[in-house]
Amino acid sequence: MNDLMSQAIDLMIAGMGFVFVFLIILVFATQIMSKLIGRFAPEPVTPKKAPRAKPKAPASVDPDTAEAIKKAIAKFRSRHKK
Amino acid sequence: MNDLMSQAIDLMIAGMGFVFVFLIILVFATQIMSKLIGRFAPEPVTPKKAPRAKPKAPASVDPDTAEAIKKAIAKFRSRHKK
Amino acid sequence: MNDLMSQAIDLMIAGMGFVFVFLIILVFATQIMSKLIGRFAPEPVTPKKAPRAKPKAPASVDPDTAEAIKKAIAKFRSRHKK
Amino acid sequence: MDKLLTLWTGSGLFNMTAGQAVMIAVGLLLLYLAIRKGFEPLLLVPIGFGGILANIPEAGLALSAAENAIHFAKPEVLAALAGILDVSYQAGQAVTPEVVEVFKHAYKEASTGEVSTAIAAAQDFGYTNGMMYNFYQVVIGSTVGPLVIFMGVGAMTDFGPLLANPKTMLLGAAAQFGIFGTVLGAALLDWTGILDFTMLEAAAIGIIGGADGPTSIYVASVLAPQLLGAIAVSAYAYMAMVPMIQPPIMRALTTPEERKIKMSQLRPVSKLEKIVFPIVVLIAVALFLPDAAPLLGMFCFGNLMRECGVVERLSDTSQNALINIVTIFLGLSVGSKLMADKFLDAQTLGILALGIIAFGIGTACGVLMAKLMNKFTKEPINPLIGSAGVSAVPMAARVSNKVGLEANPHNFLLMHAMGPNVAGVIGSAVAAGVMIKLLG
Amino acid sequence: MDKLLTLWTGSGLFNMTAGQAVMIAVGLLLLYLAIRKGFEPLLLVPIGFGGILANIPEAGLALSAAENAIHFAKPEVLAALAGILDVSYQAGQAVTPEVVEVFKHAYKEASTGEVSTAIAAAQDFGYTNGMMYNFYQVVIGSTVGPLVIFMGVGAMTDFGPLLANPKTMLLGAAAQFGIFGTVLGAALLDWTGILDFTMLEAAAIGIIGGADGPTSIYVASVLAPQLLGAIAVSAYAYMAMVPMIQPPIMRALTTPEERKIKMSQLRPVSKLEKIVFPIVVLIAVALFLPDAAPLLGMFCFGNLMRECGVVERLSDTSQNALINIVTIFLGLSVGSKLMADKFLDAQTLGILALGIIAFGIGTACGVLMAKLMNKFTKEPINPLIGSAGVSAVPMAARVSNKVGLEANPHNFLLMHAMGPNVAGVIGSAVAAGVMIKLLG
Amino acid sequence: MDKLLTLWTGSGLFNMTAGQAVMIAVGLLLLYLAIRKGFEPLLLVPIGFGGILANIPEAGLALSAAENAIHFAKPEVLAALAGILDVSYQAGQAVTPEVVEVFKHAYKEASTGEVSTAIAAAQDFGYTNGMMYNFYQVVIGSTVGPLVIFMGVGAMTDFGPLLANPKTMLLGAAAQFGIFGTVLGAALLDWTGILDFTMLEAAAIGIIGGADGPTSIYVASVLAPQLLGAIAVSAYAYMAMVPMIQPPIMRALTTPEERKIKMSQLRPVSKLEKIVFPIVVLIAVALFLPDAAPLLGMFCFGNLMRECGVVERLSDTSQNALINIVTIFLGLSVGSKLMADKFLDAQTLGILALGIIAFGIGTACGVLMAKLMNKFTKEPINPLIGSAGVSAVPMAARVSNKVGLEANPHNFLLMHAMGPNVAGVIGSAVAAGVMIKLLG
Ligand code: NA
Ligand code: NA
Ligand code: NA
Repeated sequence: MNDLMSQAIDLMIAGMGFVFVFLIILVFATQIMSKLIGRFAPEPVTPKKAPRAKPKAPASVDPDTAEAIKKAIAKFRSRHKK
Repeated sequence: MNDLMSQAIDLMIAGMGFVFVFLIILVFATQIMSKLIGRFAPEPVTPKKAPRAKPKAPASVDPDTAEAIKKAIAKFRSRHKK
Repeated sequence: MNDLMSQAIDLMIAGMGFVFVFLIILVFATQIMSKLIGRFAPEPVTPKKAPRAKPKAPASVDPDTAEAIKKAIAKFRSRHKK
Repeated sequence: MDKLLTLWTGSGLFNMTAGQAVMIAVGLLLLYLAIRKGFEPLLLVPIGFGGILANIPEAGLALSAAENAIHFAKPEVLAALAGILDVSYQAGQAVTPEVVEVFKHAYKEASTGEVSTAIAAAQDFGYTNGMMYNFYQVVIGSTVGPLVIFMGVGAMTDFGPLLANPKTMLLGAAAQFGIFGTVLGAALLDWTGILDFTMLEAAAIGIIGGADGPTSIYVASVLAPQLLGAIAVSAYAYMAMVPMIQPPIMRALTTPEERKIKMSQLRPVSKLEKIVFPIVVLIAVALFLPDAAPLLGMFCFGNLMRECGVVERLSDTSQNALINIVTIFLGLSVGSKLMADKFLDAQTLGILALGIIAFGIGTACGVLMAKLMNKFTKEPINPLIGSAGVSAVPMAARVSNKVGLEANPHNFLLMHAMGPNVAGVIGSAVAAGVMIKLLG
Repeated sequence: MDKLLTLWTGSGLFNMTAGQAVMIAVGLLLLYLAIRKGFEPLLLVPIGFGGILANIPEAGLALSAAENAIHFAKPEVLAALAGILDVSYQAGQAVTPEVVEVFKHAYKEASTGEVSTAIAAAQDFGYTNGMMYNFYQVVIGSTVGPLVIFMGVGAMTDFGPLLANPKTMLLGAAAQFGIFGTVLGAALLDWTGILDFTMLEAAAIGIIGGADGPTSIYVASVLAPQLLGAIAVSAYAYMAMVPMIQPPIMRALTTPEERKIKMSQLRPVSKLEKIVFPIVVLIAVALFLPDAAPLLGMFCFGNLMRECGVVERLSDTSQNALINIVTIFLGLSVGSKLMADKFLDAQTLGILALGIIAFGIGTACGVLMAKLMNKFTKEPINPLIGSAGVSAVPMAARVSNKVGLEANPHNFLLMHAMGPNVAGVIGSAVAAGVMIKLLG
Repeated sequence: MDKLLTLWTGSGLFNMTAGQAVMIAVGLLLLYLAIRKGFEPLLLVPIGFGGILANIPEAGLALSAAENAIHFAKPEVLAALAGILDVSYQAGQAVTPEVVEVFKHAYKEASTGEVSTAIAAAQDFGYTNGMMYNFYQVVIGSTVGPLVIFMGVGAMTDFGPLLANPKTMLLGAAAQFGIFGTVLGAALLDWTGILDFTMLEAAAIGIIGGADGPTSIYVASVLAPQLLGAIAVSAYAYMAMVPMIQPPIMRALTTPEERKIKMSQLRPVSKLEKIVFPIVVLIAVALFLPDAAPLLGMFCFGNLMRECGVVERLSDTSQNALINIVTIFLGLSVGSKLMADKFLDAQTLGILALGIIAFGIGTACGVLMAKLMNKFTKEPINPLIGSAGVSAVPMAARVSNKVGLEANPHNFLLMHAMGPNVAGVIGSAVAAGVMIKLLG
């Protein structure tokens, strides 16, 4: 086994070890954080199905509204023609 | 009184003097400008209550419109269900 | 005729020659491309009157829709007042 | 095992200094004030977060490659830097804390050419400029950040109320006493031996009294970059506290009758006047104070784009995408100056104390000037609009309106206060130009 | 008093030269044309404003730190710069206007390395690069500004009409005679001794005939940066005047019958053709004219983003926020080249005169080429669409349509003219590549 | 004639090498995959197009001024560069291909200072940095591009599902085996003599397993910039292929019963928890792994802007205009590394092979970890959500959902899979920090 191999194994052990240690700490820190907030600053909950990425610029009118508007236009036009 | 103090006093005199001179000149320049424009290029006035900062990008639909649309949707849906 | 003149004439001959050669090649390449696509990948056509530059960010609601909305608002308000 | 040890000895927990811990707490406090208390969040969120980033031990995010190399102090690297920075250090010599201090000091004193040579040498050894060091150099070191923000502010400013009543510009002039009075205050602290300030530092601190974020950052970056962090934090924090700072001063200096004064309605202003005004300001700057040209030039350019009506695309972009992008990086860059060794200093306390005095003096002088003007003008001026001359647009104008409504619930001063309010922006920029001219 | 004197001797009124006053007036004229007359306001508002800023006396906004240091000419600073710029000046020597001229000339002739060393040295004495000097270096000096604008233009361009009738590309080729004819004109002026031009300058002036802003700025910045201001102003001004310049030429070269020619309706073009076309252009560039690769590469990239349908986010941004941001700084940067000593020169008058000739020749050759093609093709071509080959998108195509409607109120040429119109953009970029290849 | 010859001998057709032709074909293939097959088009369209641009013969768009000067190899220019790069070449000496190779090699080995001196010297002879070389230096060389993208990704990420069930973070940890397993794979290829890799290269290749574009580009640019092109292409291509790569592995490692496991509904998460979480992550980074601070710092900053609710302007801009602008130039910059001499190498094949192995290992370890956790926790965990730990947000979470629906059409796993999915982003950034710490 050459030097590169042993280095790669060392890196794997150190790396995976550290990734797990870090994320386990983060799990605990997060749980503690949530408990503290639940106890000292309980809040009205946010709806949990918030979409992951909602770029707001292009958003203009939601599909439902658009549909309704189109119906309204159609109706308006048909009336107007009469 | 040390050197820094006397420098600061000098700076205050020069600075406030200059600020006033500059803004007084600007007051006169502005008044002359307004008079010249009023005489040689009178224009239909703009509404003076223009909001100070109106970022246009996010603006999509004004509240009134939105309200109307919502009513329209509600109506459309209630009809649709029947 | 000085050196600059003869250089300018040279540049004109080389330049216009090259511009024509390049664009003639491009005419043929484009025609071949269109024919190949027409034969091997015919597609439903796009409407050819697409506007040249249509910045999409500010676009919110098309004029037709806007008109309909305004009518809707007017109607909604007049009903509401009653 | 060896590698795990490297990770541990390189960790923040192992290396954190008390100063860094305190500064991280300061960053968290700024985030709290911004998010929960609504203190100028657009700037204080990035500044607070940037302050935390700048104080992460060993990460060196706010340091140049050369400073990082000096921090890690490998003998062969120091030997390479010694020649460039003119430090007497030989390759084999032991690396004591004193030696590192000598290098740090030599780096601070080095010329522009030496600094870039030292950075290139450190890069050859694998050190890199910290992310936030780069942000600072590009956004603030080049002065482009505050200027672009100022352009955006110009594109958001409506000079209509000022044009309808140009005399109120004098209120914006009087409020600049806050700036120069504070310079005097800093000099006084120095004279009494409480704190040490140079003239440049005193002037940079004074600009807090301008109550204008980009102007403060611009002036501080030119005159005293080492104080930029404290000055910017102080400026934005007190701007957010204007509704608390100003009303008592305003009430103390006015009688209830004065506060009830109704002002005559503003005349309508034509579109052409609004288009020509920024050009008039620009020409006045060109004729009388070229040193205010970068700040007021960009401000007037933004305003002209807004008013001229033919470049709406550009005006919109400078009010939205562009100003937002620059704000993000400007905030982080200011945060990079919240490093423990620069911020945790008695000077910072002095700056915070002087900052609130600056706002107080500015407010008082604005109100007193309005009272003075009232004696000479036919049309009545409500002295409450004088306090809006400190700028802090549009907060100070709203404060004038609110205090006015307390005295008379039918007296709306908002539009009248907007005149001195935007005049205060011009006034501060003029004051900044004077200080840069005389000291820069 | 001393300080007030400093303010006065540093003011614009005290220092303004006649040239600067004239240039400020030129800047105001450009603003007037842009705002009141609608002359390409997106560029001419920033250019005009930038021109005023660049000519504010003593502010040195368009100068580098070293140029500012030379302007203020302190003996110790000049002594430091003398070694770098290889000027024979000794520390004690008197600073006469001649000495300053020698330094200015040496700076202009200095190599890239010497310039950056000189700037670093000047910065150590407290001088800074002017705001607009920085803008110019970043936006135009790096060539990135015009290229990003060209990418945005590509993202706004619909090649549909050209793909429906690719032969009209030849009209876009013929109109480039405007470019090379103008080079010949400049050479003629030089030969006759009326003005002095080098070959590089003649070529840079010729590109005005391309009737394409970013292409003109790109070529001028590469071949003759000292003329950039005059060339860009000339290009944008004449583009705005296309509706005045072209119609008389178009009418003179065509009979009423020719102007009434109806063209057969354009065939529909498939989405895939539109996607593949920019790639075909790119490959043609790669095979035949690598020197046009930056310009046409970015143009095709923008167009591919537009047409491919899977990166709408990027296409939108390059048509809006990005192009707007770059336009603001590009305009200011061009304005930085409107300095008195560079612009107020007989050359500028020559450039303005040659510019209008360039547009005229291009228009005429486009129309004549269309008449020539009409003799060889089955499908009739209305010669009025030939004039659109100069580009000036979409103004020139609208002019073709308008003149056509005068002859026959039911003959809409707009879509037919869009083909040569966008071909003209490609043609100019090819011509630019040839000139850079042969002269650059 | 002479000039036409210059045009012909300078054309692409005359100069194209086989390698360049192949690379242009590769660029076209990437465009095809992006546009027709929908492979991560936001990145692969610019990368593919950039790859074509970088391989245009003679244009030298991806080369520095010095590299372009060496390519054209004029004796007087080489003589000037010889002194700077420490090559023994005399002014009169014949320019053989070997000599050019010597210069190329010397340039590659030169120090930062020598490189900038060589570029300045080449610029004095009229050579310029290629457009894409500039893009690369500014966007990737400075590391700012990937970091800004990561900030935008942070602003688009909802940590709600992760906060509702923090234990799933361990799945995001386990999936990082893909990274380190691949490093081992690269070392194995080196050991068996199939390919040559250094440790830095092996680590940079491993990061493909992180399934995160900006992280991969950041790490590759720090550890092995010469492999950046192949690594980025590999990372984005396999991310697009996640719906093909993962399902077979997921099915092979789970029983139908396991795939049917219903998970209990996620608890609602309060707004304050979402605000505090990025700060908790930041502090953990500060305490335990400062080297991950740039990546995770910017990520957390973006997320804090999103959640804090008081800087919506900034959050919107970082999710739209800013990330789009940076994406365009990041893609082109990555494309600049697709040059024939760097990409057409057996190493690239190795990287492509190792990349898919990386994704496979990551997926498998995530699933196995979920099965393991299922034995120790009360609440049931569907092992299918383990595969989402590789990140590739949100594709991998959708794959978990889809495979789950196959087993039980009423079992929606999407929200449960989003937890490990975003944890995978943090995990990869931590792994990146470890690798940079130990090797960088
Ligand atoms: Na102010
Ligand atoms: Na053209
Ligand atoms: Na990952």
